[in-house]
Amino acid sequence: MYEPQIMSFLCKWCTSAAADLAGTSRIHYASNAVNLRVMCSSRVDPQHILYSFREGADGVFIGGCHPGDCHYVEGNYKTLRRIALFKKMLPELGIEPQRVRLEWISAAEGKKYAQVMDEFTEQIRALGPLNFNEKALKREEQKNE
Amino acid sequence: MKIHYYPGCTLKEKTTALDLSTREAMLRLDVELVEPEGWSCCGAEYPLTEEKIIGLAAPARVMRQVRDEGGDVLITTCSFCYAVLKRTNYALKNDALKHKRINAFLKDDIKINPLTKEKTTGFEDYNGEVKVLHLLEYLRDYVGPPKIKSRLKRPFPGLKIAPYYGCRLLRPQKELGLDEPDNPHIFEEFLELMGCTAVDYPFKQECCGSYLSVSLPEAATEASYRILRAARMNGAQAVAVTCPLCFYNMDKRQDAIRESFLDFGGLPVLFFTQILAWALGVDKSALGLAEHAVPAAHLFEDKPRAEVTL
Amino acid sequence: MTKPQTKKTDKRVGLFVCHCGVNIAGVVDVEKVAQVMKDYPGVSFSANYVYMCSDPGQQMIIDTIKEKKLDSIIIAACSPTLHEKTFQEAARLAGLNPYQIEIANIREQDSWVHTDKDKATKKAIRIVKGHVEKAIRNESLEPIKVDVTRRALVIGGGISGIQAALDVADHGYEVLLVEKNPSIGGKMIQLSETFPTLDCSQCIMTPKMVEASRHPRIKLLTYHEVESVSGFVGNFKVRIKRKPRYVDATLCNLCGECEKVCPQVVPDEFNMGLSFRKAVYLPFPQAVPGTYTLDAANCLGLSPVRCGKCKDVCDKKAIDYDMKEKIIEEDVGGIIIATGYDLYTMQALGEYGGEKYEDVINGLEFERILSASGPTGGVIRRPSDGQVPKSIVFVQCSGSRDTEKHLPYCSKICCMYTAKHSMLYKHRVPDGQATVFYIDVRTGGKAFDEFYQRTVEEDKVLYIRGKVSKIIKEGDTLIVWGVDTLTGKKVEIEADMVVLAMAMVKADGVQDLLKRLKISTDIHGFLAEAHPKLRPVESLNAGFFLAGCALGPKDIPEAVSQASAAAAKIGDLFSQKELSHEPTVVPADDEKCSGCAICITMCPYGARSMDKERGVVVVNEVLCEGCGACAAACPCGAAQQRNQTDEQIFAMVSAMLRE
Amino acid sequence: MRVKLKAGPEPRKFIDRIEELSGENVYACYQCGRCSAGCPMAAEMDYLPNQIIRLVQMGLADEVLRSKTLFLCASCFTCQSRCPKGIDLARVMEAVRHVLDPKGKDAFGPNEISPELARELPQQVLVALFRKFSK
Repeated sequence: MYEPQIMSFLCKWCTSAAADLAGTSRIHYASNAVNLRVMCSSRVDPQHILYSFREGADGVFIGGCHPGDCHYVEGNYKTLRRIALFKKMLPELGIEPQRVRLEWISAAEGKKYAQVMDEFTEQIRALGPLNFNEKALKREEQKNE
Repeated sequence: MKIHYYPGCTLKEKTTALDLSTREAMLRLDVELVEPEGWSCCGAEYPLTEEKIIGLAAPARVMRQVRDEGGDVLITTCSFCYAVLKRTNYALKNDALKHKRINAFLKDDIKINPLTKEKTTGFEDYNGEVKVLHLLEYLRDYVGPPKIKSRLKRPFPGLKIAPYYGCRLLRPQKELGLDEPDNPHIFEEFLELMGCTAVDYPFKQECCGSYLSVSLPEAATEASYRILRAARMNGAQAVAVTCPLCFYNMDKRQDAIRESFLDFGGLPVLFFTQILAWALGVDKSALGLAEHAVPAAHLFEDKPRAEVTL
Repeated sequence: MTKPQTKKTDKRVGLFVCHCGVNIAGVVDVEKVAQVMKDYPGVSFSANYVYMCSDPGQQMIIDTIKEKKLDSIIIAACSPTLHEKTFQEAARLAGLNPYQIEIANIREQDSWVHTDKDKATKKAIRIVKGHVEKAIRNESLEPIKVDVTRRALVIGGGISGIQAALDVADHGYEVLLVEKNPSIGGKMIQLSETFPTLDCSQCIMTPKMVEASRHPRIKLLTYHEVESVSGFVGNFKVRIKRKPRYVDATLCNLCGECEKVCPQVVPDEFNMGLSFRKAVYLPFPQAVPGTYTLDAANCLGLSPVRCGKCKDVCDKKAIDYDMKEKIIEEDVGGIIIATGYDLYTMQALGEYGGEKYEDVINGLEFERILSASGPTGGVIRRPSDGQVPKSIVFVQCSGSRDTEKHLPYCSKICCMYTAKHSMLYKHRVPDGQATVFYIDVRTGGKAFDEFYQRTVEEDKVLYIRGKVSKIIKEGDTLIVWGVDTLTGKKVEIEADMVVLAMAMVKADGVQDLLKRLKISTDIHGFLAEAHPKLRPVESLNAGFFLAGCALGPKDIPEAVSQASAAAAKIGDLFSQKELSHEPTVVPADDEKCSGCAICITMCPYGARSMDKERGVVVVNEVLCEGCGACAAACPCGAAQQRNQTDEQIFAMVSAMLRE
Repeated sequence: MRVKLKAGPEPRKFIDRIEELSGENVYACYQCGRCSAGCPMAAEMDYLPNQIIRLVQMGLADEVLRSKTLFLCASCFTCQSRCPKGIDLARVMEAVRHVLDPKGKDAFGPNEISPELARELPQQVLVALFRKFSK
């Protein structure tokens, strides 16, 4: 079976804590994602996401605190705006916007975190491999022709 | 100016006083009321369960007709019609599923021209484009108090009128949005504009018993009695209503009320449009005062204000 | 997109993989992880051990750092929230900078959530590789140090503010107590007797007020308002507006002659509008400071030509029509916000007629009627005609617990004060009928339920379980439409007076101030605590502490406890020689900064500003909390978060994704 | 009087059906009784509006379906407008009426109106009444 690669950026205060809670609660879920902990979801630059795709990710997940719960007052609103705009750009690059997912998962929502991980993994599995570099190459070729 | 107007069944047959006075009054304000072609009954009661969603088709069809005739506003006076039309419109605008299901019903409509026998099909979806307004709202927001004031020929100095809202004008607030259900003003403001004194009493938004006057007359009798009594206790000389059913319960059935409650001395019930029409100078004979069970004609005796001032 | 340089580093990185008994080793092949990583570029040492956090485990780390001369270490173990501090401490003992420690979470986020050993091991290797790349690029950092101004500001002079100010002052620090009204005292001084002990509120409150005014370390600023606060924890600059009182408090001897001659009569706020005062007035007899205030909004005109009567009669020449508004600036190190609450407006509940019917009043109005110093001298009389009411209906949850139109929360104290109200009424009008409509009676508190039971059993107050729908008036009598849900009967009760236990809401007029201070509030406008359980009197904004009903409805002892707790937190702050601040902030690189100022708009703390002369952004690192929102927004790469630079993130991503 | 509360899915089915038909969450009700306190028809009812909700919450379908209250509700929405939880009781009443035996007798049918009365009544009353109380 095709195993997609997922890069996760998790905010330290909520979603990473939720991932820890899923652990202490021993909730099993798909192992396709590797997590990179950031202080706030607003630290995630669209460049980081694009870079992840280039480095072989088939999907990128960003987890932050629920609106109103941001440790840094309103970082998650910035993330929301940024990611929403960024997703509009993705089709131009030949990337399905569904490959990027932003979720608010609080420190108490270990179960939700596990569910979202399973769900997102299946979603990416259904989309198939991204082959970002091959696609980019092909586009270059077409341009040259 | 021509504006779409939905009289509803009752006004056409039984409560012509409301219809006539509305038309006459509006003419004095330069508004000609036109009915949407081929309108049907609105259904009187807004269906409250998903199972009865078909009930929304008739009012939706009326509003679609208004839109297709180029109208953007539809006014009504009957509270029942108002509630059904406005709530249907709200549902079509805010509930995607209802929008889909109702338009699925309406899609198969066939309209036949009675003269040419020509068939029209393939109507466009109705999306709640028409604004449904109660006449009170139209007067306040579209005609405006300054214009109305300038046309008044016979205001009612000092006449004490108790405005009666009942249920259908105010509730549910989210869908109707006419006024605060427990602190309404629009009717009072209208009456003050007419030169009357609006009587404040605690029963203005209580139910008159509605259709229970048929299935359980005693209950409606008591409900209506409590309203009339409170209005009288607070000094009202008449109650003003907007709804033919409230009128029926409080005017036509006032004899029954008096039989059950011997302390009650009687109180005339008026349509707000009769007050409007009279104040604007409409002839008394066009007010339909003969329809009243409780005599009300004596309230329309004021000397006309000198017409030369206009 | 910048590609990370495969940094040629001579840094020596060590890796310690923990088994955590079978917790990790049962799923992840820890030996393999350590083995594979041995050959990873930059890794100088790699080992695994059964319990890294145990004493021998820590000793092993310390010894290895020294022996192998490691510059940076990675502990692959449990979540950093558990043992990051432990390992940082161990590394510090070995002479390593704590910011050179990386924790790779292979337990909570790997071995505990996956069952396939092969996959879990592969995932562990990816995680560890990522952290190695980060560690290679980690800088040694030192906490940022700042001085502390040992002087506190307390905003709000109610019981919470007074208590907080007294406690801070008793700790030995100076305090500024700012109150917007002419006197301190807040809502508590308006109360009659307090539940469940029935001590007289004024009797227990006035000594505190006097103490606050006489304390050598408390500077009382009544009739003042905080305008703005700048700076940061330990070093705030506060701008405070002095509102003109038009009476010199130091000269006024309370003779009251001015009041006698003043022709302007206005409703008295202290008595909730149930009586009248003059435009020049003493808010209440025990007011602190004891001075008259001239209320300019109601004065006939601040000029001897217009009226001038008060000025004429003042022997002490205390009245000064030329007094002007003034802004004063003060330096403080910590701030306590205790701005209190207000009652929900009765206008919002049209069906109860509170705005229309004079005898439908709120709980605070009834407190004034009960109070010996109130408008009726403590005799219970109704506002409309001064008659002693023979029947009072009390309506609990007026506006509270209503998710649909009003406030969804429980106002917490109404059950108790309604019991008190009905009890006091029965004490004073023994033949009167007291009826309470309630949904639930909530009496969690010391001696609370006993008090409530006494109200019912001894004072024979009729409690009816049901919510009132409407109140109407017939003649002089109010009729309350309720229900007794216990018998299933709709009830109508005649009442001479109705007391509504109105919901408690955010204080009127402080929301703007809070916005200016960037103090976060909850959706109801109450102050938001840093953590609802573990940091209940702290704001998320460092240096701000919270107390009293500004945080949400509560009773007096709870407000006082919070005030003392907030004061203790101030003491905690002021007892430090200097403050440390996390150094993982986001500086701006002069060389790269284009001066676009996007990062300034991203910063919620005002840490970034424009150096207009040089056209670049400068950062006050003490204010930066290190969220990194600016770093993500910077188009030039000039804003790089320390130890989480873009380069580090790119390198981690590459290492984590590549096989 | 004693009722036996059934365990298992049976009572739940009735509750689910009412919630589905009405679109209202009957469990949102915390039984303050405000609906009953303001109901203009409460005096005539065997069960007060809040008790109808309570019976639905408990899954006591038979009790609810036998209640006279269902045919006393005039859909005046007074309860809805003051309910602290925003429950539209008129919808719940309508849902329960819908659940009543669909083939059963009309609660109120055309035969119960004399021709003289019919001539006098406003049309809307008849339409509304039959919509509410007949099959």
